[in-house]
Amino acid sequence: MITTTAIESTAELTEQERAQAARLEAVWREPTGFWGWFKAVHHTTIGKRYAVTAFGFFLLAGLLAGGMRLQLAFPEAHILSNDLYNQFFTMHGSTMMFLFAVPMMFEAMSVYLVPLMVGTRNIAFPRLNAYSYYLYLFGGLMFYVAFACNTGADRGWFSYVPLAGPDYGPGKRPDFWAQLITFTEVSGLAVAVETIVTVFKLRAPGMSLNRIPIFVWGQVVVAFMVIFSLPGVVLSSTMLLMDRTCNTQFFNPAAGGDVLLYQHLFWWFGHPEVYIIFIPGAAIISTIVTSFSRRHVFGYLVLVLSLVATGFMAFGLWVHHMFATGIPQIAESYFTAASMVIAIPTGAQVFCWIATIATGKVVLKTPMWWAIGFFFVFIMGGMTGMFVASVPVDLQVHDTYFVVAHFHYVLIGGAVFPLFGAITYWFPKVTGRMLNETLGQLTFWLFFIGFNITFFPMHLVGIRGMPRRVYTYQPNMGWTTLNQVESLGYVLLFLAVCVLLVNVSRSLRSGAIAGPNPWNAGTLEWATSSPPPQYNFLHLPTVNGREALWDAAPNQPIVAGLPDDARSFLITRTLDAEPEGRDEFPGPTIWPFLAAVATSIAFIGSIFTPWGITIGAIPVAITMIGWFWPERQPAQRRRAREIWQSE
Amino acid sequence: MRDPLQSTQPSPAEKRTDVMLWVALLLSPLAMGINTIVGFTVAHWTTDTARKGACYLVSAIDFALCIFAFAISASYSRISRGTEDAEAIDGRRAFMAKVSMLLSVLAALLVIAGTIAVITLHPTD
Amino acid sequence: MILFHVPGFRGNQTSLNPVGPGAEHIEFEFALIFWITVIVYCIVLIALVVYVVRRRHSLNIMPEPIRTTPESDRRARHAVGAAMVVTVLLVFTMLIGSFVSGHALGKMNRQSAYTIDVYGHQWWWEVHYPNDEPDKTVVTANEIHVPMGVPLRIHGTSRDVIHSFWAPNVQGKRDLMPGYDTDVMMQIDQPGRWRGQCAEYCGEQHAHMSFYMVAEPAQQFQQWLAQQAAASVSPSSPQVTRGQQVFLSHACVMCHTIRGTPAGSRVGPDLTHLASRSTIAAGVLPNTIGNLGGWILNAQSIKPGCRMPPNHMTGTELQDLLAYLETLK
Amino acid sequence: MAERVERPVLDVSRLPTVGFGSRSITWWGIMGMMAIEGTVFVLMIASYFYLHSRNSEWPPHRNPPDLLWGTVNLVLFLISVVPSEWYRRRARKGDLRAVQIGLVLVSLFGIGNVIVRYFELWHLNTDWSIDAYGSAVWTLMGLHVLHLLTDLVDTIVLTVIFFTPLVEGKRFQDAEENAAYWYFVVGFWIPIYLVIYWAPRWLHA
Repeated sequence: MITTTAIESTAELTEQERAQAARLEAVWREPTGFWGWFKAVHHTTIGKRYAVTAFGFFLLAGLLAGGMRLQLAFPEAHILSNDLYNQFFTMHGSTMMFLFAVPMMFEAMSVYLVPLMVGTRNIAFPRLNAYSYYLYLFGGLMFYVAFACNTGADRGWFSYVPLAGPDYGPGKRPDFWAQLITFTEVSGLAVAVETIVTVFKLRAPGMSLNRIPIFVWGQVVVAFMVIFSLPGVVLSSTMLLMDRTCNTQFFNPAAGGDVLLYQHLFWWFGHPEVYIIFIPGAAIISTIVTSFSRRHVFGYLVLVLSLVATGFMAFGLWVHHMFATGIPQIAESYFTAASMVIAIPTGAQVFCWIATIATGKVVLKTPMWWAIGFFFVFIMGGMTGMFVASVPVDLQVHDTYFVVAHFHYVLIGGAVFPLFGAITYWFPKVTGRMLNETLGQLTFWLFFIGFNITFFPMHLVGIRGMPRRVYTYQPNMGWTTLNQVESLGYVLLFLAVCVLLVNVSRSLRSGAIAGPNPWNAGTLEWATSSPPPQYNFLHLPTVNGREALWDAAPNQPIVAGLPDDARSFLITRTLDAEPEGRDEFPGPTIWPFLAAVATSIAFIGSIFTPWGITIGAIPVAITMIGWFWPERQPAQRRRAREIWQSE
Repeated sequence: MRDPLQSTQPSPAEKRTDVMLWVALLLSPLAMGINTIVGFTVAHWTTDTARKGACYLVSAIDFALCIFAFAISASYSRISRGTEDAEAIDGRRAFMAKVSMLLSVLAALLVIAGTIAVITLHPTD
Repeated sequence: MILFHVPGFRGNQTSLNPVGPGAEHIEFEFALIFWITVIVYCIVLIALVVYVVRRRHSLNIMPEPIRTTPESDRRARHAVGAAMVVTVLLVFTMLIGSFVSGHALGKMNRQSAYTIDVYGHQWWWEVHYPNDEPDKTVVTANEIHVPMGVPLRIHGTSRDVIHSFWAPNVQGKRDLMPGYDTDVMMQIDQPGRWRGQCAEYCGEQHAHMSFYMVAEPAQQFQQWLAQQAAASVSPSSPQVTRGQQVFLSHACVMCHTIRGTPAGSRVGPDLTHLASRSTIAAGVLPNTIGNLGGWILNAQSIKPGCRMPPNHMTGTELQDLLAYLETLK
Repeated sequence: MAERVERPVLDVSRLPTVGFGSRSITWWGIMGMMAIEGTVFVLMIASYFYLHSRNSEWPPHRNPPDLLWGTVNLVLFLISVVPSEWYRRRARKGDLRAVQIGLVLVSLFGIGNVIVRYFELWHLNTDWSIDAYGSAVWTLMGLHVLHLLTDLVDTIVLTVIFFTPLVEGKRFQDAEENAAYWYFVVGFWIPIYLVIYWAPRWLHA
């Protein structure tokens, strides 16, 4: 099928190409105006919205952390009441996990970058993608509106029963928490399906499994983990809500229910969740280390294996959050085994990154600084992970500030450091302008030092016996000085984020123009202009190696023959990405927005009455039917040109 | 070799190879899953009856699965020896075979770790 | 292991100052993991820094990607392979250490152990010393006297939400859960007051839910137990008698027990020997007359959200009540 | 960068636009949904047995659900596979008439299933608010009802579309995938039927 009809494909476009670009532009243009905003379906648009929204929630949760650090800076302080403090830490944890970390590391990154990296024009199921974003947004807004009305969740980000159950969690606070989970899980699951289908079926020809960029591998592994882990929290939060609103008895010991069932289901999701957050981080580090060591990553195979193995093993760790519940030790020890053995693939990744650096040419730009910071912080978190993996040691450190230190090292080290690296790395692609290098390094050093001042003392204060989730402590416990040091560290973290925001807003207006590939990197998103046009690529690319741009043959073929009067795309085979079919993406429409509004009404309604879901299902069904109802003109156009597959 | 950019169908023999590679790849995670989840469930029973036999049986089954996965992937890896794992199609098969070999080693380590726990600990601990 | 006896970890609520075999076994595994991870951490990061410095490229533009030589890749492969072997060995060392200490904790003698029942409440601890003769069962709160050097079987559950019983100098924590009975073995070899605190988030006053384990020689403990088993002393002065009347005629009686009087409710702590305890409100305040008075009048200002309501009484009534409570040694 | 390179073109204009099974991306989407919902079912069944392990009597103080209506529904579900498979195969050939007939038949079966399900719910011999057993039975049942209703609405809407002039290759893909989803609904009824109706009888002994 490769013909020799040659076209020019370098900096300057030919007349013919310019006409093609204009046609694509017309077909792919997102609707404008007020209502246009609600109709947009392109993955770069939705991806940017995910990123901005998630970052907004990150800032909110960061401010809540500031409130907590203020309260804890003095023993028996009354700056926040106990009630407010309990809401603060619950909102902080829930926001960071459900409204920042997963939507940012998985949804935003995956939605924006994966289609570009695999060389296609949109994400699979773009309307579902828009719907998932609105649900996420509405869920987050609902959660914070409830907080503003003094109905903020206050039972911890895990909402254990019976504390959050009908008997000990009066009011509507735990219900809002449970429905936040419902909102975010629907959006997470939708993006997981989109990501898997995009990567399995929409890759550029030639991008066989062994050539998929590691970042994309990471997102696929995460997508599978989301699919198999989120059902755990779907069930636990639904059972919680039903216990509270419909009088079911799942967690009531007096009626044959069981409080540990909740924990099993919650952590079936909760532990993979940690890796859902960390794996994209690791994949970002692989990408940055490759680009800034100027060589193909060392041990591609091992890195992919590590991501895949971590994805599987993450499902064998959930009981290590329940070591103190009195489960028999032999049973718990299987989870000690898994928790420690999972360090082996992670160690393999670290060694491969160091080997890449040791055999490459290291360019110390800001993204690489964040990667180096990641090594210092994340490895420390991994090491303290060995303590919590051991049943006996965990019995001492579990639910103390040692664990708080551990998971902030793991999650900030494993997700926020790579994320800030990713922001500096991909900002030019998304906006077309470079971030300021000096301000970038200032952010890094403020954040790195501030982070360690804030969180390192938590190890010590935890060993000295300070439990988590206490709104205050007594002056004679010997915890005061360490807590004050931690609170001072927060100030540096706060400044670091301020500098980042200044840098972003300055660069958006007056940053240096980036050009298509400012880092001279090898993956496909750098093959198109910055920011990418709505159709992503003028010519769909083909791939000849792991770093598509570095390995491209001088006469690397391009894809032609897709009709440019529709949002066409190419379907390729899962294993070897040979072309196997064509299809069309649906265009912009208001229906996903309306469906998300209807769904939100049903979800929020069910907080107040069990009939919320039942009656709310009717508008949901109507909007869904409207969404899926075929449009006449495109149907006729497609029917006229149909080619059926030969069996 | 088939051209990866052509839309030709893989031959039935190639399809069989790919299916076997998938099987080899997924056997080790299956072993890991059985080790942790079934092992965890059975261990409760071990604690009640003070007999460790069932736990050892789980380990033995898992270990057999790992060896089986390793054997399949090793045999395919031998066929594709000399192929760079960044090449198209045949390279992809070599890649899958190697990943699945390493995965079975990792799964075996997990099974061994679980078995050490059963040996060291007493049911009443 | 000696390193952990640095002054900072000497306190009466730290896991690195063990006073019994349980915490000692755990400290052993803690130290094992500590030394392995510290050494590995240093080596890995020094290697990283050395390579970054050595391979640094000072150009301000991004250089073209390089093709690595098979020779350098082979060397890197050997180095990574060796590092992986060491990693696996170290992981298994820590793993076996963990199982060995787990077994050491598990095999503590259950047969000859002295049993104490602990019940978690929002936000205090109810403590029972069971006796074959039910009327000799001792009930107290938040202060657990135990005989030194004797294996203890702490049997517990929760009366409401999940709590976690944790005195770090003595033993690791154990959750107390509604619907579950749980047993944990411990032993204290050093006399003293070892502080513990609820470690599972249990609501509004999770922060103020501590207790003391008071370890004393066996004989002293038996004396204490005998004294606690007795009913409360009868009022011996008019003021104390009036104080008892205040107790029995106010809301106090709705929640508290004082053995030897009609007050017999189990909602709040047993006050039969209140004055013998050194703190009130689950370790929040020293047990002084002033604190007790403040607590009775408005517990909500000290421990907002706790189950103890504010009590309205005149100054004299309060004086009398306090005088009475002070006699409950 | 100014030099101009001749690049060959990979012409894809002859590739099919209508593909079935793994060639269709919506098929993959449906597989993803099934994986999610299947995991929910599996975890719910696991929760049922977990609760059983925490209760000495099962079902506590009452009779297991009556067998009749559940079994009737099982039979009905299994028979519905026949027309479903028939129209699924015809859809791959683009046989409009067959798909129309098949969709109408399967819609009727679905309505029948819903009616029988109504009687099933009256003969569960428990209530969701009495104890954890009741909650688990009703939740399992509720999950399946939810899927049954979703697929029924989906099938009816598709049936209507197939009688309009909007039919094109994509709709035949939809029809094929609708049948696949129906098999998921039918397939998961078998373990759920066993758990709800037979597990209490076997575990009771």
